[in-house]
Amino acid sequence: MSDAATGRPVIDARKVGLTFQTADGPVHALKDVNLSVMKGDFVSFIGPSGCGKTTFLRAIAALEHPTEGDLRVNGMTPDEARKRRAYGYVFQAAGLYPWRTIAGNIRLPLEIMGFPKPEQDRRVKDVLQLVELEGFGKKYPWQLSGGMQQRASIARALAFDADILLMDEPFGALDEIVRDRLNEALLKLWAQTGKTIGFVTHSIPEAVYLSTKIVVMSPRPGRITDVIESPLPRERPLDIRDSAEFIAIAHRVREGLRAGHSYDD
Amino acid sequence: MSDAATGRPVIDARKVGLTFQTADGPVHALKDVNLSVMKGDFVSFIGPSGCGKTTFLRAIAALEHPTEGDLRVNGMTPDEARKRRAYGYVFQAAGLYPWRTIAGNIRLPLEIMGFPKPEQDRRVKDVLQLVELEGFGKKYPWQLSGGMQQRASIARALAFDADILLMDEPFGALDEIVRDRLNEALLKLWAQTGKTIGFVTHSIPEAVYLSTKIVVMSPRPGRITDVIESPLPRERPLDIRDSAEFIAIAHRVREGLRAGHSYDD
Amino acid sequence: MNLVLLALVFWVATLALNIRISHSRFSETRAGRLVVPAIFGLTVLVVWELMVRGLQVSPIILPPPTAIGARISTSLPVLWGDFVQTFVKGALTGWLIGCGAAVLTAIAIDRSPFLQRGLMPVGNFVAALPIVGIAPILVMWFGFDWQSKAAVVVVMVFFPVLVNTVAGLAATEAMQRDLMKTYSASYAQTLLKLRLPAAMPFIFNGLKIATTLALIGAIVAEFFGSPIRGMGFRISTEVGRLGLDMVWAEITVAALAGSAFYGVVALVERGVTFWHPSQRRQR
Amino acid sequence: MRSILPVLTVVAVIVALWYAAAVAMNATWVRDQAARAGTEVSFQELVPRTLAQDRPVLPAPHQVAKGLWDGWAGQAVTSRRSLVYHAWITLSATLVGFGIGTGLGILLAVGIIHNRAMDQSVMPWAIASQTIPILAIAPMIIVVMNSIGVSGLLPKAIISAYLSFFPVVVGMVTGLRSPDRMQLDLLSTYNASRSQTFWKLRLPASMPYLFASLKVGIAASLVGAIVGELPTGAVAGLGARLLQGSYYGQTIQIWAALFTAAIVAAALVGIVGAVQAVVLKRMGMAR
Amino acid sequence: EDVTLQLKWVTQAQFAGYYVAKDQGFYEEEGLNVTIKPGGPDIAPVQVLLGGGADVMVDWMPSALAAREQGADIVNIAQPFKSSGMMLTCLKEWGVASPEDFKGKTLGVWFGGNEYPFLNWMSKLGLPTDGSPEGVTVLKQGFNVDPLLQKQAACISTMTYNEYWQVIDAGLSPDDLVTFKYEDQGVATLEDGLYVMAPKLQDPAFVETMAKFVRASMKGWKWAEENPDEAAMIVLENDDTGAQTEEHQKRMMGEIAKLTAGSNGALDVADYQRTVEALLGGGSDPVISKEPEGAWTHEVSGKALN
Ligand SMILES: Nc1ncnc2c1ncn2[C@@H]1O[C@H](COP(=O)(O)OP(=O)(O)OP(=O)(O)O)[C@@H](O)[C@H]1O
Ligand SMILES: Nc1ncnc2c1ncn2[C@@H]1O[C@H](COP(=O)(O)OP(=O)(O)OP(=O)(O)O)[C@@H](O)[C@H]1O
Ligand SMILES: Cc1ncc(C[n+]2csc(CCO)c2C)c(N)n1
Ligand SMILES: [Mg+2]
Ligand SMILES: [Mg+2]
Repeated sequence: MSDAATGRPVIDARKVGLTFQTADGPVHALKDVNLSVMKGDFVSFIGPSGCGKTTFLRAIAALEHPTEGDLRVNGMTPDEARKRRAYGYVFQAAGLYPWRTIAGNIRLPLEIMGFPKPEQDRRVKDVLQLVELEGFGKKYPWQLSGGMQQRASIARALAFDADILLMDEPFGALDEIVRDRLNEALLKLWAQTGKTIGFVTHSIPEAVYLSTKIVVMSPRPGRITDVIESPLPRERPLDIRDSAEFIAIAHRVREGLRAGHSYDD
Repeated sequence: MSDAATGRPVIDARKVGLTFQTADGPVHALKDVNLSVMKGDFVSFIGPSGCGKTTFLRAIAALEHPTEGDLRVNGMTPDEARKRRAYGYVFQAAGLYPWRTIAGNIRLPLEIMGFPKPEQDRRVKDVLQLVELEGFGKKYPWQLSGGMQQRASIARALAFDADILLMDEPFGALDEIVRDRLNEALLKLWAQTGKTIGFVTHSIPEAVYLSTKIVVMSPRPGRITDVIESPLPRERPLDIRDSAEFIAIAHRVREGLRAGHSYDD
Repeated sequence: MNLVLLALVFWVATLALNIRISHSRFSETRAGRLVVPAIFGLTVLVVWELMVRGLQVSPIILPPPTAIGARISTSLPVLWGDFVQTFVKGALTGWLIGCGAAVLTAIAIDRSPFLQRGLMPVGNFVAALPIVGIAPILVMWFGFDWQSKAAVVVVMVFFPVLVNTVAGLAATEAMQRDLMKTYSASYAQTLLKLRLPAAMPFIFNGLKIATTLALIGAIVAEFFGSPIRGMGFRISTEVGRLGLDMVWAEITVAALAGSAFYGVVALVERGVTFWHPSQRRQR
Repeated sequence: MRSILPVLTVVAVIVALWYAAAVAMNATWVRDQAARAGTEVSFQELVPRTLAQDRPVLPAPHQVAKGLWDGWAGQAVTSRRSLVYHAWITLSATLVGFGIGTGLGILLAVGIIHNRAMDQSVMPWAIASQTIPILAIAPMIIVVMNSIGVSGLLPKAIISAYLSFFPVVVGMVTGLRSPDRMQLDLLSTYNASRSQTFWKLRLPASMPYLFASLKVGIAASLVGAIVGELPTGAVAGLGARLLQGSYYGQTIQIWAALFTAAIVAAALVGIVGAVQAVVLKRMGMAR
Repeated sequence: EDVTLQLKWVTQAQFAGYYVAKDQGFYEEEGLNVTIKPGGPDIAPVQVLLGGGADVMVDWMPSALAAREQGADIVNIAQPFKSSGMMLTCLKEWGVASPEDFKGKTLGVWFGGNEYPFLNWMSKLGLPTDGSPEGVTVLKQGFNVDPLLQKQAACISTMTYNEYWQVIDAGLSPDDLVTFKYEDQGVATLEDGLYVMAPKLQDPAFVETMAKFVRASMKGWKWAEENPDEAAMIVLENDDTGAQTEEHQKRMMGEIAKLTAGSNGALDVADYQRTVEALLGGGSDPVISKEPEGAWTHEVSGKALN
């Protein structure tokens, strides 16, 4: 991953602002957001509910359009990057298509990107295994538990090789054990592929464990209050979470979060 | 809360089993579940994804019907209890009605149960404040962030005085700080009203912090593997989480969870 | 021949113009939304005029728009009288009664599984009776004035609204229904607060289709006996007299009235089902 | 099978009401006749007479049943007096018309949701087209098509298509627009093409709307085919039977043709419903 | 040679002559291959003629003359019907004994070109047709006699050969009814005649064909007058709807024979003048506003009959 430090920024936000017009006045979801993410970075976004994490992720994926400032992805506009199929996106709600089976849902992006049939089957099988859903391929979404649906939607985003993986609270509905396992799996995948990952989470330990960069946000209007570069090595066993360094970073994140909240009151 | 120990069981499950018939064979979601919950108990359910927590909660609320065994609520069938409006239910997904504003969604159960208009307004205002959504009453669900929608759905369940509150991962999409605050608020509400609460969570600390009884489940088929009666006092400051007792219980829960998972493999 | 050529050129030109406009910023404005269909309509009229003149089509087969316009301007009182008779008295009354009855029936059917299994097939059957067959019978039963026209409209609009309402009432999500169950909401409450709102996009589908059917129904019924006013009466008698300009004048009124009717219902729909993805702004 | 009892119950109720109505509505005529002849009729005499008229205001169920039986089974199916023959003529135009109408309707809906120019210019005119009374322009369509040498099935099918395309357009536009934002956004992140979005999201999501529309559309098609038979000289088909029955005041013949039409329509709607059940089941949407 | 004939109404004994001529091979003898297209209430034969869907049509003179004024250049080439079969049939119990009693009553009238003689008659009687108490209320009558039977109207339009018998068939006796024939009221207009597009007559070959057609058709008519029952059966065979009954068609043929009797096919100019006068004097809303010119020709019938 030597290019991580040297490369040009993959995501480059300059004074980005985004305002929603609603019936009872404008909502400032983002304001003055500056951030640059290098290739191979693992960036976590953390912040109180409603502070604009989802909105920022959506803006990166060209699903929302900033009303102010400049946002570039690989030097292009997000829209151009999207056209090059740069993104894998895991939505906050599973959003599986009810008329497709789990396997069918995972196959969807593969069909769209024109993978050959045997390759599709292989990949579906692989990612189902990765998210521990072997044997559920033929079920429909409503026959699965909430956490299983969420895992299916993660599998869907992992099935193809997007350069940039954007994940909006992907592990929110999972128990600690599965979560730990998936955290490890994700780190492994990241190490193997050198993807750039944007990751929203509410779990401070998770953010610290996974990230090279932690972005703390605060609401009304949504801003970045702190960006923490993690000094942890890229190789991270689970028990790194007991190290003093880890605890120090976690503490700093918690303080940042608390500050955002007090501002809120 | 003196009646908590003496009263008859509010929820009484005896050898309850529940099997879903699906196109590719039966799914045993619950098997041989025995549990009795006393009035005023705070019961947490914890277990790997897909182990039947939601299904059990739904069975209690008469949304699913056990295919085996006997399930009683207040000595009645769940259906009868439902007809007496015994339940407040928070679903795993927010499930707000898109044609109603947030305030309108919260008002829904109040309208149905025939609260007078000024009382409705007062309650809507109170619970909006409780879940920290003041000022968002007039917004529509799709204008809110994921966590805000979840809080709105909690507010909806708290707006009326159900004896039994069933909450399916209510705080899953919230950050630590809000989560702590809502945990405290929930405990206070529980202490004041003597409700019986069934609570699904994936967070071991949350389960231990809130509950008088922790039910650990394991999947395929969904069973109860451990029921832990909490020795913690009912009055719980946040820093009780650093006590040795707390850590001991958390450890036992974690072991139970891990066992469920290993069985899974 | 030259006129025909001119017509083709004009057509291509306005087509290009419209595509330009609809891709421009201007089409987002209120005026822009009116201009595009207006240009399209104007194109149809001009091409029609030029073709009729260029190919020397007899006015008894198809009169040019200018002749129709002239006829409209000289016959306003007659057209107004016909409009009141057919649209206001016949179509509107029938539409209200028919749609109301269909929604109520759908609810009744939905309420009782017994009725659903018993009434739905029979209802399908009755509602599938073709108007041209029913109209004479209803004229025989309800007399030749507007009451029989309203009755025909009732029968005609009933089925589309029924089918759509039944589909709509079934269109709630499981979780939405479960929520109502936990409140132990009564049937009426579930209906009022969940199923009807959720059914609205479907119901409005039916109501919109019904607006156009109502007008057709009222007009067609007049072919089978009527007093000596009404749009259908005028059309059928003027066809016999070869007063094709008058026929088209009535058709124009019908089209305007029908589109306005549809527009009003669509506007109400927009207000009622603002929450449905099809009504929220699409990209 | 569970529906047999309810259907029979409903039918029994309707038949009973029908008999009552037949007696009530036909009684005036019997009384008038008696008055003209200067006699009185008792109720016992009245009832059988009201149920056995040649030209009743409302024929009794058994009269219609007999008319249907004669029409369906009493003749060779190729006979001009056979309702099977006429029903087939109408049905063939209906099916062709429904095919054209549905195809056109779906195409228009697809165009409308994909192309702003079409959305803004076609919809108002599609609406206007439906407010034109079909009975008024059906003759013109027939005349025009005749003069370019097209006659027979096609003109009727076109009128039938004219009536059936509209419900399909309206339903499909709503249906194709029904996917919610997240479902669309997902495909957007894949940079799915418009056609992929259409086939993989919009079309499946529109299915409930499509089938509701198809049921309305196929019933409308039948009406269109019947209307189209009137200005072709009413030579054959159920429309011709209806019209001829109407000219000669043969109420029973009208009702028999009407019921045949309704049976055909109900069967067609039923077939669409069956297809719907199968499709939705295969899509995992039938619960 | 191919000839297409557009009828004004559905297949019935009213058009027996043409069906007979086809069935008995009279057309074939003349070397013609004739297609007969039935009409109906939704068909304006003039439109079909103008659209090129037919070479010759059967129409009533009032609507033909009205069409001429609208710019349709059509010409009467033969007139098989001598007398008018139109009448008003009233229920006695409404108290209608003479035209004076119409005042305040509801009368059923056929429109679509058939209303002109009626309007003319009413204006002669000085009765406004606007529904005022001093006048009459006009009901646009549908395709059958229901308004009389359902007592929605005191009188309805009937043809001697068709609707009148339907009233009788419905169970009313002639004693219950009063009839007013247009012939007797002096407002009769010419009914079924043969018309073609005027410009086509410039072509001598077309005139020749039409002459053959008229000759064969008249032969058919005369055969039908002599053999009414057989003629009715021929009509019945040609009815594709299978809706006509033998009894009704035989009776109709009997009545039709009375109307065609006395015509050799050539238009009687006196009858024509009477019709034109009746239509010109149509009251406030005359059917035709000026004396028509060139609305008929003896060229064809003359050729045919010699
Ligand atoms: N479509 C919209 N219209 C109007 N306001 C919106 C819309 N989407 C989001 N918002 C507002 O923008 C703000 C930020 O929302 P966002 O979804 O980005 O929050 P978030 O940080 O993801 O929160 P959470 O952790 O709860 O998911 C919120 O106040 C929300 O109400
Ligand atoms: N409607 C259904 N049809 C078929 N199978 C179902 C249905 N609902 C749930 N299941 C199955 O029952 C099992 C238990 O599901 P349940 O939703 O109760 O899990 P859970 O413990 O709530 O999991 P999670 O933490 O992921 O929400 C799962 O294997 C699921 O696939
Ligand atoms: C619209 C309409 N026009 C005329 C008649 C009456 N009619 C029956 S037979 C016949 C003779 C035609 O040559 C006529 C005029 C009708 N019923 N409906
Ligand atoms: Mg979010
Ligand atoms: Mg669950």
